[in-house]
Amino acid sequence: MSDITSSAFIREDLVAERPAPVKTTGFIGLVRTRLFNSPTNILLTIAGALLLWFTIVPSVKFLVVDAVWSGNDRTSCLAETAGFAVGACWPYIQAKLPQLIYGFYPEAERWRVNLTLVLAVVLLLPLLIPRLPAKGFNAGLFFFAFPMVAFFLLHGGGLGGFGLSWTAGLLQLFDDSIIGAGQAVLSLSKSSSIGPLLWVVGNLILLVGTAIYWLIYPLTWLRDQLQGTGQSVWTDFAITAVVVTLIAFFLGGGVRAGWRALASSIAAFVAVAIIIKLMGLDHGGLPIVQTNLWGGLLVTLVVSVTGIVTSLPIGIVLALGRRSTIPLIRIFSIAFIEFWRGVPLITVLFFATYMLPLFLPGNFTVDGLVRALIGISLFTGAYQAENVRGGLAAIPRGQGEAAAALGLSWWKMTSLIVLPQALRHVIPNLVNSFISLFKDTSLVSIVALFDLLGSLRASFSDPKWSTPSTAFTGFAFAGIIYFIFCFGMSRYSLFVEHRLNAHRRN
Amino acid sequence: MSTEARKPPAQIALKIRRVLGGKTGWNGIAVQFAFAAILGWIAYEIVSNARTNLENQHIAAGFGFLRNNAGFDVNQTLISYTGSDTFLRVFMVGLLNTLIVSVVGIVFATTIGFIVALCRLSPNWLLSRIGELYVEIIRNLPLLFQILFWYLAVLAALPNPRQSISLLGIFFVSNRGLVVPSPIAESGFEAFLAVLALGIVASLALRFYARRALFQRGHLIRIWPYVLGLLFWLPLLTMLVFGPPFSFELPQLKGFNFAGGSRIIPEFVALALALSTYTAAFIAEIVRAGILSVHSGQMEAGASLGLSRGTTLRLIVVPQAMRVIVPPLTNQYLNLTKNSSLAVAIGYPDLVSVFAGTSLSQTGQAIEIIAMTMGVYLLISLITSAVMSIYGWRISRSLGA
Amino acid sequence: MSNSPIVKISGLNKWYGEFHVLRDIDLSVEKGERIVICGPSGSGKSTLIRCINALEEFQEGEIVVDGIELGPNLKHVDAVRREVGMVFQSFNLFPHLTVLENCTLAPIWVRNIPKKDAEINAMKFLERVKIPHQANKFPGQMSGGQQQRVAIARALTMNPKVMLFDEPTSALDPEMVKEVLDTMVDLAREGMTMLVVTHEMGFAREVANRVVFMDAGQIIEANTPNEFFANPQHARSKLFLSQILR
Amino acid sequence: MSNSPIVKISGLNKWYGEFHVLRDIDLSVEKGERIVICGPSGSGKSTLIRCINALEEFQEGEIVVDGIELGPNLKHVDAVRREVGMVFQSFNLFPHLTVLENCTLAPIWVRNIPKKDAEINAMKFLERVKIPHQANKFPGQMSGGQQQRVAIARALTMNPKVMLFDEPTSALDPEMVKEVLDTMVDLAREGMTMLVVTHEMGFAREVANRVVFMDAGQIIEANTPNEFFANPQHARSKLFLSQILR
Amino acid sequence: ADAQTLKTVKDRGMLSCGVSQGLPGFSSPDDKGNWTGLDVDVCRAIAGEIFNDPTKVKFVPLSAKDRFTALQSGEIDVLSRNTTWTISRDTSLGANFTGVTYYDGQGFMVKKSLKVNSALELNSASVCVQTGTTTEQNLADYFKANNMKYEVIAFGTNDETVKAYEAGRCDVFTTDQSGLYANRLKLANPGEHMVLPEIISKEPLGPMVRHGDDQWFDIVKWTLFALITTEELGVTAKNVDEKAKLENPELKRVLGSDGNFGEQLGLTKDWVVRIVKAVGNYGEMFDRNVGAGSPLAINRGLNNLWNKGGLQYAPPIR
Ligand SMILES: Nc1ncnc2c1ncn2[C@@H]1O[C@H](COP(=O)(O)OP(=O)(O)OP(=O)(O)O)[C@@H](O)[C@H]1O
Ligand SMILES: Nc1ncnc2c1ncn2[C@@H]1O[C@H](COP(=O)(O)OP(=O)(O)OP(=O)(O)O)[C@@H](O)[C@H]1O
Ligand SMILES: [Mg+2]
Ligand SMILES: [Mg+2]
Repeated sequence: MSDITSSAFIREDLVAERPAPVKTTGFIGLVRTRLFNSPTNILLTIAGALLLWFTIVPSVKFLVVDAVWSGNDRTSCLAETAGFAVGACWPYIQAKLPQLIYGFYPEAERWRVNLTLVLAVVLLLPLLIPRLPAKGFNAGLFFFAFPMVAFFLLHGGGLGGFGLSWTAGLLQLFDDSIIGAGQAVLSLSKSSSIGPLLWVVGNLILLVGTAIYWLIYPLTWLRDQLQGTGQSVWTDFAITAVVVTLIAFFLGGGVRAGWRALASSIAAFVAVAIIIKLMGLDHGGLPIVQTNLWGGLLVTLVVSVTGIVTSLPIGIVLALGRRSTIPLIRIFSIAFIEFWRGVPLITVLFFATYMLPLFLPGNFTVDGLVRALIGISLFTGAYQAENVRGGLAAIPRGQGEAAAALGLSWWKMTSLIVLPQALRHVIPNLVNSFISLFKDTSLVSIVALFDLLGSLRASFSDPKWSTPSTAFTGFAFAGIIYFIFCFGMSRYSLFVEHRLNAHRRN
Repeated sequence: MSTEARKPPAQIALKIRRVLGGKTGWNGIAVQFAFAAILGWIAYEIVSNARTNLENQHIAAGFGFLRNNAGFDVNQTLISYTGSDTFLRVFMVGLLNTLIVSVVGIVFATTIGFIVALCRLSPNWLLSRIGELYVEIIRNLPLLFQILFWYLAVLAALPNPRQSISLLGIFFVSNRGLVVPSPIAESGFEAFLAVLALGIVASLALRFYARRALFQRGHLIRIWPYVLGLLFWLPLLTMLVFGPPFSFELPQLKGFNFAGGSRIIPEFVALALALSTYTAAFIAEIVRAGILSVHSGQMEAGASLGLSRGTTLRLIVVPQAMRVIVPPLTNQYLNLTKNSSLAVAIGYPDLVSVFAGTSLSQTGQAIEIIAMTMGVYLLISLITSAVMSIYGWRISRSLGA
Repeated sequence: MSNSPIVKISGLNKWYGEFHVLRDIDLSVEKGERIVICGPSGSGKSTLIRCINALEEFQEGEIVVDGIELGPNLKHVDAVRREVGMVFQSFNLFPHLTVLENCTLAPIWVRNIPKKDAEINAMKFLERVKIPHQANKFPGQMSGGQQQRVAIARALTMNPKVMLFDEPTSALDPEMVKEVLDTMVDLAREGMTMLVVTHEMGFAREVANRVVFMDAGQIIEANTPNEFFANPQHARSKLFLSQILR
Repeated sequence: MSNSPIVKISGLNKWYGEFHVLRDIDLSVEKGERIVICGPSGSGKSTLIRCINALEEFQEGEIVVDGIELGPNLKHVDAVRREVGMVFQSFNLFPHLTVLENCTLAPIWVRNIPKKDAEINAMKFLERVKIPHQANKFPGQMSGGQQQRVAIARALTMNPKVMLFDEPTSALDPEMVKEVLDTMVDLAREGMTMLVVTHEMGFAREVANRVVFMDAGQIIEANTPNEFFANPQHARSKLFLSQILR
Repeated sequence: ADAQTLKTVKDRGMLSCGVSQGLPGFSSPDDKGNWTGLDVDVCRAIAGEIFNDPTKVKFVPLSAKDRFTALQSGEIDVLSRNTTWTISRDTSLGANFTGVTYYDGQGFMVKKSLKVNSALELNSASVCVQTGTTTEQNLADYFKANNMKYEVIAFGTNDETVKAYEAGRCDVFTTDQSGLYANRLKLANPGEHMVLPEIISKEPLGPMVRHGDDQWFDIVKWTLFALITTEELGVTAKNVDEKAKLENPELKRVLGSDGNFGEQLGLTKDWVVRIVKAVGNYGEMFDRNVGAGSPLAINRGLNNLWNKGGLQYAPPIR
């Protein structure tokens, strides 16, 4: 050993690496360093092990060891017949499985549900795998084409018209309401002290209404003519296609540069035509299955997927509104967001289910499932708005300035530069919202929609399967399904987060 | 030739335009008008439709119904209530039931949440895995699912009152809930209360004194033995002197149910249990993130100054972690309060259940009742966010950001 | 037409709240002229240049770019921005787009040029800044100098009549400053009209027609570089130069 | 007593898992000695210095600080830490406390000094690092250089016998390096025993009694600064110096 | 908007009918979602007379507390869901009862093992009840009147209430007697439970429609009367075609070959034929769903025709 205290020291031969005197890696290292390295830790380890022992062992015993695997009714799951204390009663799940998945969806039509599910998976998987190309196209298919196809597949029914008829109908509705308002004011004027003023206002509104009526008259006339012909859908479709395509062409830059818009418009319409033809939407489509027959996992998935697809745009619009400099829009967005975030979802569902119809015109009914969907979408939309706002705030100011300096308008800047980056930032938060949305769908069972949990509860009251372990078995089954979906999503969000972070680092 | 700084021109017109229309000026005003028109139109449609619909159906409008007799009973009331009380009273009963289950839920959720967070942060591998398992399982199952599970599955597994499980012969668990002895004040009650209050005040004073002693004279005083004495031994002593402060009315099986004692209904237990375990999983993650957000250098800096581990935690790490923890924690408290409305699924008489549920179907006045219910929740969350933003503002000020 | 200046600023005044940042600025820039703006920090150089591009509004005065008037209430903003390219200190490339996409975005969406043509055009400019082979990388994968050159190429793809540079080299590591300055010198040689805020006096000497010295929100001195560096007139300019030229 | 070294490290070995970070370190530091430790990144400098302060445990060897022994299983940790002050690269000030509170926390809670006295004492040290007027600011309101000087003052308030510095200037902007180094030079002049990990060779030349060069977890060379810089013996030291002195 | 329900129904091509979420004998779905029961048959009868197709009904299962809102909002056209006729419901809810399909009264069910024989022995019991019902209010009145204490546990749906009773959450389950019998079938061991003799209230159950549409009100009301009248006349689903051919003046009036009563209702002349073809007469309906021909096996009792000692009485069709 050289004397280090002397001021000069030079190491002649380097010390070689050698293994540590005690093992600190591998299983033994783990046991030594993280389980039994101090008296307190030993105690904690023992306590933990006991805890696990008393939870895992009974669970496994219930789910597997003591379970009954086959049978036709409750008797096979009773201790008297089985001869031992029965755990899970799996034949009950087997018997109720169709109900838990499809609800009362007619047996002969269930292939439609399966097909929709397959379509969803086929479209969703490539969207989730970051390596695959053509994300934009794929997302377009999933977010726009798929919901329509799924609607006609699941619900059935066909089209009575197309774009033109719809536009005409919508405008007419609007006009009717204006005329209605005018008449209301007129009738008020008879009893009011400011009668003459109201009379003038009422007549003015009526005048506007009548003007609009004549303005849109060609459109409504055309619609009525179309509806008269046998081929209303196709004629309407053709007219709509031509009009929309032309508009796209000229807005896209006309002869100079509009070819891209032209081509994509034509492609979109051809795709729509193929779908209409394939599903026979022009002559009634598939037999209608009313939504009150839907149930089980089907409803859970429909509600959550619709919620996911619709809440994001709502959230984006609200988030942009909240950052707008236009006072009314900002105030409205803030009030809207804070309102939905401040009330429990269940009251929102009550509101949508029982009060929405009171606010709609008398002859206008909205399907029960759709009402719940509206409530859930608005509710989740408000939460998504806050997520998106976080993302927007994280974009440096320079990005917007650079885009402005290049001459991009506010809309283009927002949609091409700001939003893509903002959304990328907040994917984990968005996915977390989706997870809570998926879990929250179970609340629709309180407003008499039979989702997975609702169907499960309904199946509990079947005396044919009433045994002491029925409820536990049902909960175990539904719990596993919920867990698989939610856990899958949360893992996926972690994966995306890691990828994003890795991307940001270099 | 340098120009002096001047005041900016007034540009009043521009400023007005800004206020009215935002950055885009006239365009903004136009957009606003269009937007206001659409909003107005929608509002008009809603009001006029609701009016015609209500008129057609002869539904009475207004809040007059609140003074009518409710005519039904509620099985858990914190204030006295009978079937002949008014709907307003029902509203209060429901609100109080919501608040009590929320408060209990919050207390337990916080406790469990901190414990689970500590487990997850524990150097013990097994314990941190168990914590993780808990969080992952609980977070990924719907709350309603868990409420129903605790209520239906577990309730079904409990015996009826005649065979109830007795703990020490004074607590009884059955499918009617948990029956505990109810305290009845005795002669020593006042003395006991007085001494307890004294103990608490003295402990606080002691803490204050200890701080001062440390800061002014450099005396570090260990106060916990004294506090223990004040809060535990002293009341015990008074009990010996003045006799027991209260006796317990023991529950006894009589007829169908237990007579005497206080009963906690299973709906409450299931709801509070589900709410607190569910929220605890989220709180655990928040606490963990908060503690991890305190840079490890802070702990090291404390250690290198010679501060003990406990002192470093108490004076350095926890205050910093709390800043990160408190805002999302409040959010969770709010969520828990809102989630307590799921009581309606298991028949616990909370606000939504007895007011937006039973009262609504007895009176049919959906608009008023739903509006009142939503309003209450909205009020709670608005007040909370107001308090939170004040808190946030104070923090950012004290950090000098 | 070529007689009239391409950028003409007259009587420009701007306030941030009560703070008078730009005071009575008059400046006109002829076509093909290359102006370097310098001055101490906080003197309002960035603000001036951002006003020309309508990134900031101003309260008094007038800016005319290529015959288009930009008044206090920002009319014709889009028209002006289409004629003016800008390069920022912090690059401000779009991180979610590749280099090529960065350069084709504006031509496609603002000028409605077909994607193919826009890409061919963009590659031309990327070659000019000497990074054509990096076209498919993301900005995050490139060095600062390369990013700034992409930013220059991106501005050029819109065929601006005037280019504005706001301290294009000050966020760069020293090794990279030169590659960016070289690019800018090339650009100047080709006759581009340029307004450059910079402290790189070598660059000013080499390419500027005129050096404008600002302080406290006003133009203190404007002169040819030779005159300005050799013989500053104003006391503040002297002080400033003594600090900056070691 | 003054004969025996104030820090004596012998046969120190440390592993991170399988990785042998510190190998057979022997080093003793006399009272008043100022040692600079340098070496390439990852060579174990920080680890060594953190072992002295018991922030890391080690598997073999012994560290004795002022007669107190610190074995592999970390006995006497508190006693040692009370004698040793440490300054970190990233300051590690407590952000929720004012500068003054940062400096009085440990004296009050560890040494049980009355608050008044602790504050008077702290102000003395804050004056020494030349920021007494900032005493009531929060760390977040100060520049990096000021923060690091507060960190030094904070360590000094405990009257340590040895001060450890782990790259105290490497997280600072160049303008601020000097103010911190000046503070450290002052400290050295006053006779404080110091172990400094740094790459500031100017500082090493000016104040160090000895420069210790580490690589791959071992001390390769230790010598007076003059000798070491003028005439490095070991191949690795030569290579390292050639890189670091331009 | 006054007289539009019939038009709305016709336009929709579907009658929207509110029923209970599952009460055997009155309205309950099987595993495939086919609805059966007395209340269900009323809906089918209405659909039958309008569309001549009893399957054109969309059944909307409603819990007790949602039912009126659903009716008010127009989500359903008729509420046929064991609902008690009371004055407050008739007046303040904006709805009208159209008649009585089943005369009922509230009763109690207990486990036999409790060894209780009368409702008066129920002091301090826990009682499960469905929320938002008259039952809930009757219960309060009854226990108060008899000076007994009790604990009420109220649930949103019938199934939840039964489930809680079965799980032992309460000692007593109370609802209309018909409901007690029906729900007893849902229990795992029906034999272990008994219905107590006391009937504590009058519970006339019947369909409900919205206020303000008299035409629709008439249609539903006279559907019930037609069901009873046909039973009086011995017209059944099997023999209706033969009966229609008979030259009996009353039969001719009722079955539509004489007079235009159907058209006056806004329907077709053969409206009664359509009804009977759809569901049979009241007696058949009763038998099939709750009476002797069903697992419930409830006696006709009060629900017999007026001329057989019961209360079912229909005004003449003329
Ligand atoms: N958004 C703003 N609000 C208020 N004051 C501002 C704003 N932007 C800049 N300023 C102030 O205006 C003055 C001029 O800023 P400007 O950025 O134009 O200076 P500069 O000459 O570019 O300086 P540098 O060389 O540091 O970039 C500075 O005092 C600055 O603090
Ligand atoms: N907690 C740890 N776990 C595992 N390895 C570590 C840990 N901390 C440091 N190391 C490794 O130990 C080696 C020595 O680290 P140390 O920080 O002491 O180096 P250093 O000489 O201070 O380098 P630098 O100049 O970069 O600060 C490095 O290779 C590092 O990767
Ligand atoms: Mg600047
Ligand atoms: Mg280091």
